[in-house]
Amino acid sequence: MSVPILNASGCLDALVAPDVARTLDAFVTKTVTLLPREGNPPPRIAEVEHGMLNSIGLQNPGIDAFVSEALPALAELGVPLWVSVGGFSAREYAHVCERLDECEDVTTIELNLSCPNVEEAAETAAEITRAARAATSKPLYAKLSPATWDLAALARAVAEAGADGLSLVNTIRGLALDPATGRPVLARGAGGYSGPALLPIAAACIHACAHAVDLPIVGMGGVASGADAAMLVAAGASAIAIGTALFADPLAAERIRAELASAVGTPPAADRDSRSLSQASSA
Amino acid sequence: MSVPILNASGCLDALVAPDVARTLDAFVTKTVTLLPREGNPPPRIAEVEHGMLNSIGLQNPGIDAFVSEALPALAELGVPLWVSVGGFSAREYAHVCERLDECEDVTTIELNLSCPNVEEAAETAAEITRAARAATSKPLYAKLSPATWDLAALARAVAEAGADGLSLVNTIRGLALDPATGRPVLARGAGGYSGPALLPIAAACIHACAHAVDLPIVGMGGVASGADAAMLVAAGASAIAIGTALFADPLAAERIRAELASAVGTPPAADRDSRSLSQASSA
Amino acid sequence: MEPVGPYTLLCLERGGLESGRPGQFFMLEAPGRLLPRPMSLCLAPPGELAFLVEPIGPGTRALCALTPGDAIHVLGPLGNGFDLDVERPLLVAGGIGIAPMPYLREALGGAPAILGFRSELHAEAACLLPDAEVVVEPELVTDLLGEDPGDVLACGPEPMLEAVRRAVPGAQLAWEAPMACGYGACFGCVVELEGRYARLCVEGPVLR
Amino acid sequence: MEPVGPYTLLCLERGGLESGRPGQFFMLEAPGRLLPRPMSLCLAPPGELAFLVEPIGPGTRALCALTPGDAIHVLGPLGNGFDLDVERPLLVAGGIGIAPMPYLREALGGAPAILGFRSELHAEAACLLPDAEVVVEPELVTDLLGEDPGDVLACGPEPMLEAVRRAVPGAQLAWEAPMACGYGACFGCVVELEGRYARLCVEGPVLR
Ligand SMILES: Cc1cc2nc3c(=O)[nH]c(=O)nc-3n(C[C@H](O)[C@H](O)[C@H](O)COP(=O)(O)OP(=O)(O)OC[C@H]3O[C@@H](n4cnc5c(N)ncnc54)[C@H](O)[C@@H]3O)c2cc1C
Ligand SMILES: Cc1cc2nc3c(=O)[nH]c(=O)nc-3n(C[C@H](O)[C@H](O)[C@H](O)COP(=O)(O)OP(=O)(O)OC[C@H]3O[C@@H](n4cnc5c(N)ncnc54)[C@H](O)[C@@H]3O)c2cc1C
Ligand SMILES: Cc1cc2nc3c(=O)[nH]c(=O)nc-3n(C[C@H](O)[C@H](O)[C@H](O)COP(=O)(O)O)c2cc1C
Ligand SMILES: Cc1cc2nc3c(=O)[nH]c(=O)nc-3n(C[C@H](O)[C@H](O)[C@H](O)COP(=O)(O)O)c2cc1C
Ligand code: FES
Ligand code: FES
Repeated sequence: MSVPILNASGCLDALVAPDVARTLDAFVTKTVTLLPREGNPPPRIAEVEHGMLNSIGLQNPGIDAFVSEALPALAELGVPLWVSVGGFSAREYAHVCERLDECEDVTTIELNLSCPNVEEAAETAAEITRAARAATSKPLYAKLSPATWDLAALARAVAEAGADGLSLVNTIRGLALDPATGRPVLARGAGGYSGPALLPIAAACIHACAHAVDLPIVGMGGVASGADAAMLVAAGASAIAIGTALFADPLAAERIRAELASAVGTPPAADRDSRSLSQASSA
Repeated sequence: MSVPILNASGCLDALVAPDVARTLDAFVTKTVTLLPREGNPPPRIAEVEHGMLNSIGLQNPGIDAFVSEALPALAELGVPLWVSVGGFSAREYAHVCERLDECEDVTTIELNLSCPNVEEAAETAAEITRAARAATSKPLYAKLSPATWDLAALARAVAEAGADGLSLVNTIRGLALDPATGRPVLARGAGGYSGPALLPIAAACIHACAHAVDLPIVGMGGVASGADAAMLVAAGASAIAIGTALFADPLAAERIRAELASAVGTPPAADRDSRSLSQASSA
Repeated sequence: MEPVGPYTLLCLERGGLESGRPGQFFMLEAPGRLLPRPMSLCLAPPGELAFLVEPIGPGTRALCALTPGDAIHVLGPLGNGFDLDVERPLLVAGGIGIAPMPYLREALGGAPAILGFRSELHAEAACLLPDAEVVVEPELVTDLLGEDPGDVLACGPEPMLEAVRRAVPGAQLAWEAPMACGYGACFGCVVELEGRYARLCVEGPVLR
Repeated sequence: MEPVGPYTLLCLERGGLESGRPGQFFMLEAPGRLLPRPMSLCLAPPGELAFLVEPIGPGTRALCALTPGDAIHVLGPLGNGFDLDVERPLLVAGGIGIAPMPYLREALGGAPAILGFRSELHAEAACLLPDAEVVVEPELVTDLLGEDPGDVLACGPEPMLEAVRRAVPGAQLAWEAPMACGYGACFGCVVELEGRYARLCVEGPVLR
């Protein structure tokens, strides 16, 4: 099975780890907003039993610095470039898309319509997609949240508004409390829940949308093995993005690609390329 | 810590397992609808890595048979009785609530506004709550879905419509595919995802609603230990319901009550009262 | 822990548990898995309960990987077993369907048996039921039933049970279904029975 | 695997890994946990990498429970270590902050050290740094710094590092923060640095 493998937005910095970025069929940037953002105060991450929580809060340099500083360096990687775009109003999304529309090196724009860690725009996902559509002729992927009662209807609405594809799914809101104090572990309170626990949720979302609209789908949420990736492909994804799994294994994309190619659905744990106590080596 | 412990709706049949029901501070029935329902075809359940999926589809005898046959038998258990009510329109909910309003043995009505396994009513949760409110003076708990973008707003709406409490959370839609065939394991396709993976999601929902409305909250979703229960209480729940954990351990309520009382947040695995290979015994 | 052909015989100390009626089952904790797994009682030596387990997935593999001294949760006996009030019992089993037969034969004070397996390796499990007639695919147990097989008590894969039912309409058949709880709590294990969905763990697993 | 007071010294075969500069860290897979855990290199004997681990939570407990022959993923060396170009080095460590010091002292060709611990049991770890001055709470490492402590290189709990910074403004300090990736991917490990949030794994862990 040959399926394009991307990183999930916010889960890789290609400029710090170019070798990792080169293992991907396309690199997706962390979400870029109109203005620079420092993001949320730490602690921003917490491991929970079956996944992790994050409340990064879209820390990014803003579209101006992104275009003038990051983009030229990213272009040199020789990896197709997707830019994730966020905002706090349809106008902001449109402004950022307009800027990116002029950038030759950007192959695709992913609209982050679903970050659980910031206040959201008042407009609907479809309205934002429509505004972005008017601002750029680049391929537009709408990234949606699993915390949506009728996701198929939302998928139809963003398709109607001009999306060329869907990215499914973003994190879902989760909370961890310190057992000793009863207070949230993350400074912001709740965060976005990602990792293994998300896989069946992602599969259901992809399945529902694949039946509702005729758009390509980048599937993500808890993918850590070829078997996981194959599951999302069977659910209807035509490409796979890897997020949380990259933290423990920067070479996850290559490993998962190999596992998919060998097409044997072995369970994740058995697939791990690991080092013995008597043989540590760098990943 | 002394917290009332209930079963989660659909996760215990008190007539088949009366001793288990007597371990609870209140017994919650499986959701009852106006007309009898056979439910969805099997397979209806599947274990996944961090939880399980079900697509029971509200199999129940309908309100008439429930009131004439099940209710008298349930009343004899001597356990406070909550009846979960479902429907396919606000009128149906109201009809069922009206019938239950006459039943002395029913202490509380829980409105299941969030079953992922059946087609839902066209009305909003608030409209259904309002119709139910008009039909009964019994305490009304609104059971909501975590697949809701702005759950705090929904909580305010059902509070406004007359709900006396909230039950948080129902399952979230999940899908498992057979790796060999790529086809859904459950006959209906997707199902409701419950169990450990749900805990941080439930905590976030409870936390958000506890800050939004001044209503008591029955917390549920992945609770399997005293530490899990304490987490949902810290998030804002005033009572706890146990679902999936009852399947592996029918005495989970007593165990969790004891763990809460000893107030030491030990991890679930260590808490299990288990039998050694050289000492099997009935739970 | 004893291999029996490709299966594993798992012996647990009985503690306070009853052994129940043949055909009843127990829910066994499968270490590392969320849900317990239903297993028919295979043998009930004094002070013990023994289960024959076929490792076909994560739960049964975890059970087969138990080592002496390990502790697991056990719940049971559950469900309705075989009706032992029969005149001319004939035990019929396919594959892992042999599991309840040793305990059943003991309770009946002996009975003839026909066993079917999909390979010679699987057929090694026939040692649990000495003197049984054994067939290996492509031969089928139903090929040996004959005209008047008597009171058939059967356990095995669905197609086998369907074939036995066609051949012997009154046979007692022990069915399987995925189960989450085993004690009527989840409504997950339903089978169609006279036009309605019945919980196999409550109304079965032995059905006529 | 060797206990050192309440800590465990974990020795891994080095394979193809570099040992890096003192103060750099490695991400170690913690068996059974989703995310790896950052650990400073403690010692680099030929062919090995040794880490000193304090079991304070699920990840560090899993690491301390490793047994010889177990295999774990290791990524590193990562981050920025200590600047070794100093004239009068003085090592200052509190608690598990002793971890990077043995390798640091070796790289410096020796240096005086002040170690603080919260109990006599913890202080047993001082054996990793012979000849160091050792204080146990309520006495604090800063009590021993004196007027002109030289070029301080420190590692320890946040309050200790803050106190050292106040006492010795130019000190090199090795900080900690929860890390998901350790290589700049997640933006989870930020600390406030000159009014902005900087990734500690990229710009640290050693900061001035
Ligand atoms: C009343 C009863 C008694 C049983 N007694 C025994 C016994 O004595 N020995 C024994 O080895 N097994 C017995 N089983 C079957 C056993 O419970 C299942 O094989 C086991 O639950 C599978 O779990 P798993 O995690 O290993 O595999 P899973 O991953 O759950 O399943 C592997 C494959 O088997 C299928 N499957 C799973 N459960 C069942 C089922 N119950 N029926 C049919 N197909 C299924 C799945 O669809 C999948 O394709 C019994 C089942 C029931 C209901
Ligand atoms: C660059 C770096 C180098 C490190 N070197 C070592 C080392 O050599 N030896 C060693 O034992 N530890 C070291 N640590 C700390 C170690 O990584 C953490 O103790 C570990 O990740 C905790 O994981 P856990 O699952 O055991 O506990 P958790 O459950 O994650 O944490 C237990 C408690 O410690 C707190 N905590 C978790 N991580 C950190 C952290 N990084 N800083 C401060 N508090 C934290 C949590 O909030 C919680 O209260 C280092 C950390 C960093 C960032
Ligand atoms: C630390 C972290 C930061 C993330 N940042 C972003 C982001 O900036 N924009 C975005 O669209 N999604 C972001 N996500 C969500 C991921 O892109 C992905 O949708 C989600 O994590 C599910 O995939 P996974 O389970 O493989 O991680 C982030 C996730 C994590 C864990
Ligand atoms: C098998 C099964 C059946 C369920 N049936 C119902 C139901 O009839 N009505 C309802 O409101 N919730 C139903 N639920 C949802 C539970 O009440 C509960 O909200 C959910 O499972 C989360 O809790 P848990 O993780 O402890 O199981 C069902 C859940 C399961 C697993
Ligand atoms: S297995 Fe739960 S009702 Fe039968
Ligand atoms: S730990 Fe991920 S960016 Fe530093």
